[in-house]
Amino acid sequence: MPYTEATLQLLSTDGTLVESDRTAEYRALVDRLTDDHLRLFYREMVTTRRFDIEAGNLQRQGQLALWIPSLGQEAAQVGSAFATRPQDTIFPSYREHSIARIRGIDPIHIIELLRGVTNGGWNPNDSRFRLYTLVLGTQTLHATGYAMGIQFDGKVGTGDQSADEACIVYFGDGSSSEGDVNEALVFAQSYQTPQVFFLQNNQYAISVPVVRQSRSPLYLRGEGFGIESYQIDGNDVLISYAVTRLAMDEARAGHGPRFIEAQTYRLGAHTTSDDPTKYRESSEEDYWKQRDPIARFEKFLRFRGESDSFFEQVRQEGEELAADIRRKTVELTPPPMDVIFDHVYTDAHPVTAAQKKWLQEYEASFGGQA
Amino acid sequence: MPYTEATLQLLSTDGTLVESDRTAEYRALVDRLTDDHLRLFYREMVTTRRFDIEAGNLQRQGQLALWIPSLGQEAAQVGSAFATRPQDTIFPSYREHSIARIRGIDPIHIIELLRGVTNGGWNPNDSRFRLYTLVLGTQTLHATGYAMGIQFDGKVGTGDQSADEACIVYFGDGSSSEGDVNEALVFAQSYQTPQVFFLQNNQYAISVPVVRQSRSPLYLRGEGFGIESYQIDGNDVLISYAVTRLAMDEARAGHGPRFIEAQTYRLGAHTTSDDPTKYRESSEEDYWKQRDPIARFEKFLRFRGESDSFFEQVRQEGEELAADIRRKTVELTPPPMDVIFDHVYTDAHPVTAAQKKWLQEYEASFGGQA
Amino acid sequence: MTENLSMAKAINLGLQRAMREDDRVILMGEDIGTLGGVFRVTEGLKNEFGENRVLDTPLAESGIVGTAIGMAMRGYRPVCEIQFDGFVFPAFDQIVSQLAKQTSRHQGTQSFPVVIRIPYGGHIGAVEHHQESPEAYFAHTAGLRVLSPATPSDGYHMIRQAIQSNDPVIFLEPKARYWPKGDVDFDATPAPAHQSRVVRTGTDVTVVGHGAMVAMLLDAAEVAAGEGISLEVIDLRSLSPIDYAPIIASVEKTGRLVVAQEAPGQASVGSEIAATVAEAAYYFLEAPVLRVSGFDTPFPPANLEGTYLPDVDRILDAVDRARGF
Amino acid sequence: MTENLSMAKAINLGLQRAMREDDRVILMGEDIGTLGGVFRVTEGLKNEFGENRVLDTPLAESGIVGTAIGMAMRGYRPVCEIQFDGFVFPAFDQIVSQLAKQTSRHQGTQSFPVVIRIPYGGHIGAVEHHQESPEAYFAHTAGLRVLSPATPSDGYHMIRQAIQSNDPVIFLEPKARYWPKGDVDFDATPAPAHQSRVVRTGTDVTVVGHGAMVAMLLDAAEVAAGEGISLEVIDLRSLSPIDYAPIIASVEKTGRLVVAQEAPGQASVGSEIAATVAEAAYYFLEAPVLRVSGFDTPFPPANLEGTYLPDVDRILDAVDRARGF
Ligand SMILES: Cc1ncc(C[n+]2csc(CCOP(=O)(O)OP(=O)(O)O)c2C)c(N)n1
Ligand SMILES: Cc1ncc(C[n+]2csc(CCOP(=O)(O)OP(=O)(O)O)c2C)c(N)n1
Ligand SMILES: [Mg+2]
Ligand SMILES: [Mg+2]
Repeated sequence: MPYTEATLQLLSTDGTLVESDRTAEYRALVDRLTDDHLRLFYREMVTTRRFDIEAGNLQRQGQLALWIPSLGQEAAQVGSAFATRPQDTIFPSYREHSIARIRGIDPIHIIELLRGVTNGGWNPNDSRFRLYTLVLGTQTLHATGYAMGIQFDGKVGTGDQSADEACIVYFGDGSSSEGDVNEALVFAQSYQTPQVFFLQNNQYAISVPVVRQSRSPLYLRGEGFGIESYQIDGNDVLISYAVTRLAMDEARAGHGPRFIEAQTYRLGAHTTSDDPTKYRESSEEDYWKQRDPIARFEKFLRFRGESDSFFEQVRQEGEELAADIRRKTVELTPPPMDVIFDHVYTDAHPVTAAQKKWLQEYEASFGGQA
Repeated sequence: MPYTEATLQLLSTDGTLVESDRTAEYRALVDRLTDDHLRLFYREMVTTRRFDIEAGNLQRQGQLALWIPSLGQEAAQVGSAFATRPQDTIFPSYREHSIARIRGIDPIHIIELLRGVTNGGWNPNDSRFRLYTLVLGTQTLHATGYAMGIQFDGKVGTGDQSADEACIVYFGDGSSSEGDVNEALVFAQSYQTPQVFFLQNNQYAISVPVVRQSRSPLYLRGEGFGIESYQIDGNDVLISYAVTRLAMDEARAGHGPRFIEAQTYRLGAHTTSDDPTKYRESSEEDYWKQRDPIARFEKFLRFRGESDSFFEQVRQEGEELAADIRRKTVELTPPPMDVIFDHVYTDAHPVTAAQKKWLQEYEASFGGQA
Repeated sequence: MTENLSMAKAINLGLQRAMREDDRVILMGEDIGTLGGVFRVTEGLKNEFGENRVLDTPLAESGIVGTAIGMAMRGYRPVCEIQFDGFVFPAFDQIVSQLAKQTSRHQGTQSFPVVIRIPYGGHIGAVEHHQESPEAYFAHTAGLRVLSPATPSDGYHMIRQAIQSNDPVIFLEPKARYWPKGDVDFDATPAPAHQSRVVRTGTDVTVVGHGAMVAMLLDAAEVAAGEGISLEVIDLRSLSPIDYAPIIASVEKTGRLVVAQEAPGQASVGSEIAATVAEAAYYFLEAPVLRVSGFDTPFPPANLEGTYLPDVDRILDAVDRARGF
Repeated sequence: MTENLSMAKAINLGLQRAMREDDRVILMGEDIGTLGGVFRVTEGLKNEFGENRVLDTPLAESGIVGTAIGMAMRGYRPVCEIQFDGFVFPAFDQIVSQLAKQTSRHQGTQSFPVVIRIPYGGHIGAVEHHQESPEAYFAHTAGLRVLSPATPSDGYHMIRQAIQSNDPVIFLEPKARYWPKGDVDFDATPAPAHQSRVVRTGTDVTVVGHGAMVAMLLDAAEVAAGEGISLEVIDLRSLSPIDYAPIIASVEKTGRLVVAQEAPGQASVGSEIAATVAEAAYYFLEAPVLRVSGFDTPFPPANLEGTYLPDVDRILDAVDRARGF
């Protein structure tokens, strides 16, 4: 089982808070959250899941080439995302849909990426949510370099947490084996960058179980690089929030990088191209379904007295989001062909200019026949 | 200071044996060594150092393009090399001259490499000492793959240590930052390969002190990957022998990989192109000179009653080796131009064949004019 | 025996036969075991040969190729799968600095029969890094052989030849051709893998290409034939070395050559062919060698791949221009 | 002000000036700080600018380029040093899949002004991996610019232009030309970096090359002149994009072109030039474009580099062959 002695947890599977000395400082942070905060956590998890399901449907209906669901990983993502401050920069992998939304990105832009309309999708300097990165692990180095830039700017450790910055980078259990991730840990520890490494251990890299990447817990990897590391129950939105919150505060304060391994589970397929029945047992899926991050948090909120109408309202929001996405998706049009050439370089470039011109003239030459 | 609480040592700087519970099992191994063994350790260290000095001289006299000295690292190398069995395979970096000699390679072949006569130098299948590798860290993956091959062959964990095999790979503190080394650790732990990672931490990667690679001890890196790891006093030939010996035995027995960090020091320049006064203090060099692996072991042998005539004999052997190398070096001739083309491919290849023929005819066309 | 198969299945059977014939053949890669690979090319092989011969590796491409090199040193013949074209670059150092140079470095004491299979090329509407054609990088690298089958039959036979080769082989599998079926004669004696092949004879213009481009060239030849233009189509099959004899023989007849490829044109395999044929067939060419390539840009979003990749029209446009000289 | 300097010193001063003018310029690499780089190109800069602007990095090339990309995202202009040509490949994925594609991926929202300096090429008698010419890999990669100065003056000005460029630049420094001195006019207005340049006019045959090959071509021209043959020598300066106008203008005059490079010939920059000029100057060429390259083999042991690398004789042999058509 993925949970170890070291796994930090605040919210048990049945939705009750777990008391423990080891988690007292995290509990204190959570106790400071208002009802509105907690509702927000819930709302983001639920609406993202609804969005995810809709996107999967759209794919099956031929509207998308592919969909990459985040189903099951909502707590790890939503909790950690809310732990960042607006000035912090987020480097996602390719599954952090809820975080994109939290950072104000209309998820239609994610749809655009997976529909093949764009290779980017949004302005990462506006949202401080960088672009999705498909070559596994490469973004960890970008995050480290960015964090070094924060240091050059003197925006770390000034004592003013509202001005200081840090960044957080997401990657998977499979990706942790890539050389780049390890080099990012080396650089981060060497330069003591203001940065959190957030490993979503969803137990699989496509079909390959995490044990193939490592027979020992992955949070120890961070320790080995001399980085303070934590293993958390990634299906507990509260611990994800609290541990990330403290780690980001430490990073911002100039105390160097932190590493968090969130134990979670990819409840669905790797992508819509994937068939998980080929490589995993339904008993395992059942085990994890009982640990569903949303169900657990809903129980918690209900214990706290949250009303049916709230849950109904959130459900409704999810439906609206899904409808909105569906409408926007079918309205999407292919990009103009200039996208091939424009912005390949920032400065003028003779080859792309000439090829763009050639293509325009070539296409125009069909004008009469079309 | 590079030594930590964890550093294993048997022989103190003053040449006396250190008693400690923690090192008892290593001490037992050393106690089993005969006088002849110990003399061999000494002989290999001294003659290699003499060879190293001669090669440096040859470089200064224009006989070599470059020399890469192993000065100061003899104990780490000689001790660990004698810990292997003949059936084990050694993957060197580019500084393991004593190990090459122990594996029966005439060091003139190393000279050939650094003179630019060859890119290889010996038949690694004869010596089970693989070729020097200049792209840092890449050999760690080759060693892991080789060790996987040992597993496929069923030559591990049969209970017969005289038939089972393992391999050992050498790399530096700087190289430990390369992605490849970390991927090698991932594969090794994942497949539980029969293999020892031997990190010679000589405190520098050319001019860069090890603290730039890691602020925390490097043996912990191995631990983080779930590999049992040791830090040893790399200037103590006895602990190098003993810890490696046990680690190799464990590997051969099928108990998976081991990781050894040997704290040592590059007493001279990185290569003959390098000027260490640019980046390090003489006080630091003095500190390490007092920890010279050879002086220490000589004291130990003298305490044990080794006679002057032995030391004189070894000195003499060193002189002979130096003279032999000098003579062979000046006799070296450039390789035939066929070396450019032959063996680029194993099977026949039209392009190299045609280019070889072209060059032969082209060179022949100057025949009349020369 | 002859069967009508997809190339994916043909390569699967080629791998299976190679593994049955030689137990030193080891498959390794991401998701190739239990899952059978994301394109199912290794389906069933782990079941037949076990996890010591079909390795689901950790997720690290340099690790895959680097350990394969070590296995070759131990006498094995590893066949690595890189999941998609765009993911071969983390392994580039091990391929270029190690695999490609090892044989020469060892001067006859050790061979490196490592095959690296890479599904490549466009036409599948996929996201970034999943539609690239990286062959130029490998064709430029001495010490490698580079093959690309265009048909199920070549898929079956050439993967076996690649595995039998004692040299490192980059084996580029055109994704767009994984599923169309074709006849595979399992008992045929295949042509040597490095030979290019005339797949349609013609008299007016020679057109050459490889991988998925071959089917496109054949389509173009069909359209051209309707317009009374006769194209001779050559399937390169081997991108390094390139077998120029049939190309030059063809150009001696047609006087005109168009080279088509999906990869960006600059410093590419297409450049190499154009330069070499312009020199070798200097007295026969009646027009410059024209090249049709992907544009010199990153592979665009999938919606634009039809515009980015050479198609029948762009090939025929070049044919027309060649005829215009 | 004009000074007589080595290229190593000229680039050093170019870096210094760039860093003084723009404090977002950051140098990073192995041994570039305290030591000043193994070729001393960054000597003194850490002293002047401090360790936050001249970074001795951990020993990891992918890490260097990957973090440089992140710094660029933060608005910095990193200049990375790769210690030797043969050690750029561990960074290849970050260069090809990330750096080269980021600008396009960002569609105008972010520039990537990252310079990667690489000492390259042979003639220094060094061990394996220290004498290579990897330019084809970069010239093939859309999204990169590739520059190579051949003189101290270009060293000084082109490194500044590379840093000023808002695009990723692979800056190839010919090691063989690090030490010969030449005049550098610090106040001159340099030609745009992407322009090729006629460095010796002639009438019989055009010869083009880059980096260390330019001096070789000039030597060849001198020898040829003694034999009554007039060579026009062109220094490419930019390998991507290539500025063909002066080359084609020259070929229109001479009718003959020889392209020389140290790199292996297959699918190389030389192939690209030969193919393009054969097409663009079709009506003017009186002979095929001939290429003189390193052989298609790994770089041999240093004792054989004189045989491996194109030299004056091999260039003149090609010139003779071109004239023979
Ligand atoms: C360098 C690289 N290799 C392979 C792939 C293909 N691939 C895409 S996702 C994936 C599995 C990733 O697993 P993990 O890092 O655990 O992330 P998860 O998908 O589980 O979130 C693979 C192999 C890739 N995108 N990049
Ligand atoms: C991939 C790579 N990058 C850079 C170099 C250049 N280089 C040669 S030795 C060296 C330092 C190596 O340091 P370390 O690993 O500690 O080994 P040591 O030389 O100290 O034995 C460097 C940077 C190289 N050979 N390979
Ligand atoms: Mg995963
Ligand atoms: Mg070192």
